[in-house]
Amino acid sequence: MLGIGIIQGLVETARNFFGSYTSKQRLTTVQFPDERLIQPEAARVFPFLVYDTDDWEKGLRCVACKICEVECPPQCISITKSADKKPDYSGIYSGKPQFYPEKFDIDVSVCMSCQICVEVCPFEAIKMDNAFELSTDDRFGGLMWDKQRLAMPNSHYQAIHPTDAAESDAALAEKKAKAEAKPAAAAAAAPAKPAPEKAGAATER
Amino acid sequence: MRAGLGGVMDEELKNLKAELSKHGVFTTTFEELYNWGRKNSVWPLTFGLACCAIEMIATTMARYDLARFGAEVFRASPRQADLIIVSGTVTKKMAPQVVRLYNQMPEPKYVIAMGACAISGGPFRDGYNVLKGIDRYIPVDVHIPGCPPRPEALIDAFMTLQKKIDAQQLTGEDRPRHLKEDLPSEFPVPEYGEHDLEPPNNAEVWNPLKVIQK
Amino acid sequence: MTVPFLILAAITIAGAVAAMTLRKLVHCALALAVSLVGLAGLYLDLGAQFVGLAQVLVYVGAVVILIVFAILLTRGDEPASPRVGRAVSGVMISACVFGVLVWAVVSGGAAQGTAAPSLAPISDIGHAMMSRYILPLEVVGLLLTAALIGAVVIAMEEKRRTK
Amino acid sequence: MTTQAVDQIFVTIKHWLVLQSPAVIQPAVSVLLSVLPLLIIFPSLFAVTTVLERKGLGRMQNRYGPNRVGPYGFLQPLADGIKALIKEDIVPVGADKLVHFLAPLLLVMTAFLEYAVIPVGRNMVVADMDSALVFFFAAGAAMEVSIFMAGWGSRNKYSMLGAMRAVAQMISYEAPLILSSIAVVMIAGSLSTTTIVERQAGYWGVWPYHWYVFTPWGMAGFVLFMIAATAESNRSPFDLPEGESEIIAGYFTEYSGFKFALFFLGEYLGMFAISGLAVTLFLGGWAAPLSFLTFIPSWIWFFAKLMTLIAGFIWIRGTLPRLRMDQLMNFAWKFMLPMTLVVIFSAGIWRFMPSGIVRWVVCAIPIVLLYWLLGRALMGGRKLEKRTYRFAE
Repeated sequence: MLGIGIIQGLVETARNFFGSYTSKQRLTTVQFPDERLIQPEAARVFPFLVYDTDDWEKGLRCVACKICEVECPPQCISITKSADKKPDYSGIYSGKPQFYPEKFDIDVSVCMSCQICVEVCPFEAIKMDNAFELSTDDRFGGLMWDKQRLAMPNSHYQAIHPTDAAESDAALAEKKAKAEAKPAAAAAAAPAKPAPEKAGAATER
Repeated sequence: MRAGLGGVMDEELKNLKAELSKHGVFTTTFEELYNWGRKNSVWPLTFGLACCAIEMIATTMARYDLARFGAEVFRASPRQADLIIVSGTVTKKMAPQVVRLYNQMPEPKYVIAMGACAISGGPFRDGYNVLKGIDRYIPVDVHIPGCPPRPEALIDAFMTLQKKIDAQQLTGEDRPRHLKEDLPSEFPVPEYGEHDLEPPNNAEVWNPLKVIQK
Repeated sequence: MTVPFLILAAITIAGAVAAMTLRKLVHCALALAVSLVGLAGLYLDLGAQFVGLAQVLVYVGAVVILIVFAILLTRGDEPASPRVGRAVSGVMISACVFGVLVWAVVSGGAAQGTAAPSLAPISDIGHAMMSRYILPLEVVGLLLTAALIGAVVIAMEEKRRTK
Repeated sequence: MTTQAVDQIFVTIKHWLVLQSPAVIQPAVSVLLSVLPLLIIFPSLFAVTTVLERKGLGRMQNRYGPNRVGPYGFLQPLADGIKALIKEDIVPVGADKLVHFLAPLLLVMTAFLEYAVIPVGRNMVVADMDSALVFFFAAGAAMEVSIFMAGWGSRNKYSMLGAMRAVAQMISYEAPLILSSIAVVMIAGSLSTTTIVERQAGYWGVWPYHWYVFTPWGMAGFVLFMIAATAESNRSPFDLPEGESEIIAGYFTEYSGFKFALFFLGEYLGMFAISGLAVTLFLGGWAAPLSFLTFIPSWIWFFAKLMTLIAGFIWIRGTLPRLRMDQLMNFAWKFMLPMTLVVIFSAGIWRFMPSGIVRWVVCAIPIVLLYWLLGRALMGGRKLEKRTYRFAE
């Protein structure tokens, strides 16, 4: 009959209206600055540089290998490699001194959050952050992030991406264990049987 | 001398106001009312360009509800809009239209550049067909990085804009652009040249950092 | 010759003059509307409430809107070039109409002197329409119905042809 | 104070104030005191309605709506008003300056004129004239002229299209609007709004038996009147004149700042006025809906009924999508017009039959029959089934 659809529609909106006072189903708004949606663990916005220990400058894992700079599709990363080497504060390079980024800039006004820098980094040094309240009226100062702005402790990574962080930490620990086991084993085995150990090390490599 | 005096007066006025509001007396200066009205009634232009526009639409929907700030009145006519959200890739074909829409808006007007493409061209920065940031032609108030930014990020930008409006003073050197008589409210609309848009940028609003070669 | 009469008459005449002299057709139509509203004001001033309001409803609400619509649909924005022949014929026609009106007024109501202004209440008009003037009313009604049906038929014909 | 004194408090105050003033200016004071309250009350009602509408629409769409400006967002219209005042006023270079300037003023003026004949309470009407209804519709006709002026004066093709749409729509829907109120005039035997309200007075037990909405022709007439009123005030789903998706903002595309606010105001004032007329014609005007509620002042009842109708407008707006132009015209001429004619016919039967249940049934039959027939014809055998989606679900 003519008009039945209109009445059905009116009933539905009326149910929405009155239901919004009683049911959460009919009032789905999350009032953003006061309430927040829980972001999924895989949520990502912009990269950050992981550091260990308390000192952001010394503890940076990054060794300025520039792989991410090369791989970045929109080319928003710019790295200047240091001339000298710094001691291994983060403790993942088994005490060997490493190069470090003298400058590490990411232009977040260009970054497209593709996460390729994270995928290609061999040192677990760059990860994705999920902070999104980044709006600024400063076009150049606010959107060109330098090393200091990018540095975040590993605990931050563990907080925002627990699963990934655990994997990353396990991988690093394994690597470290291997790296430590090698000289130790070599030292232990050296007097007794030098030849097989060398062969083993070679295969391992 | 005058500026110094004004500064002292401002300071005293603020102290007085804080004191009064402690005692439950609300004082409203004209400037506060002006800024309060402007910041709480920012009507955006119904204008979307690319994928960021989808996030902009999502922001107005039930889950995020931009209407809470009194900004759900998306006006289709630039004459009635206060804010243009440049949401997405500005191609060189579209840039003149964006500038024209901005010109058609009445003062005071604001611009939010949403997403990487609108700020800098983003991943298409090196393309032949994409404008490398809308701030080459019109003055942008708030930039939201992200590709695309989350709806919450747009709300955050909106609140940043409100804070910015609230902090503006109606007199003095820091007064907003629309109150400076010598500054224009319209900007030249670029035209298609032989190789690029002519002019490639508007020198009045485009103040890039100078790269100093050492 | 009271003050309201003078004001209303001035508005009416000014509107009519503007409707004749203005260059843009739409301005003329709006000036005509002003003139008609002034006329309605005159009716109201004379105590003929129904006639005055019907004047606004019919002339401003329908006739002027019709004129305006015709202008809109025909792009009549360019001012027509004035021609002497047209002006002469216009003056002649208006003179004829004016003459007829003067004759009607002189031979009709004014001849009986200043009769007491009949404040026709609206119910009297209704009674008159339904009793004394029932036949003309019905004829007019029939005519309008026929026109309405004719318009519908024309519109439907159009539709069938486009199919 | 007796209930009657409270009911008549504004009338008494006005009389007292008029008597206080010198005799020479007494007529002027009287007019001023009648008009001024309307000039204050209805714009403030407009402010309240905008925020309630935005919040209500929000609730219908599962969201909050404005709730951050002031307590519960109720200062939102104030902020909008300040903003509109300080906005730059743009007049396009090619525009007809005078017409462009006059259009919003004329719109608001005519909208205010319409309130002159609406009784907002017992003895509370600005101009109690014999042909009040004709006055109302005459003022509405002037509104069309102002909308045309806005569209033409802006010299913008979208404004022009919007104005043409608006005028076509308003003319089309004026016919059913007037015809459905003619049924009331036939039964009441008067064009005066106060008389129409008086004719509906009286109770049967506790029920307001004489309200015209409780007759078959009155109920149908009320529904048709409200539909036509929606179209007349350019409200959704008949808001084609400002269809954003096609013609930007219709006839006020080129208006900014305060002039645009005036258009906004005019639209709402028109809506209030026509709702007030609907209350007067069909819902017993300022009378209380139940006999034991008469102690509440009449003006409260009038505004309560008015706000109920406004809530209906908002509800409809939150529910229905915008019509297409041909659907709009078809609806006006193929459905509304025949229905209003049969309503008049039914009212004629009502006039001449003795009262009783038989009269009720006899009067209802032609209306229901035509509704059913028109429904069948217009639906054209189409069946509305639940739509299924292949990929979405």
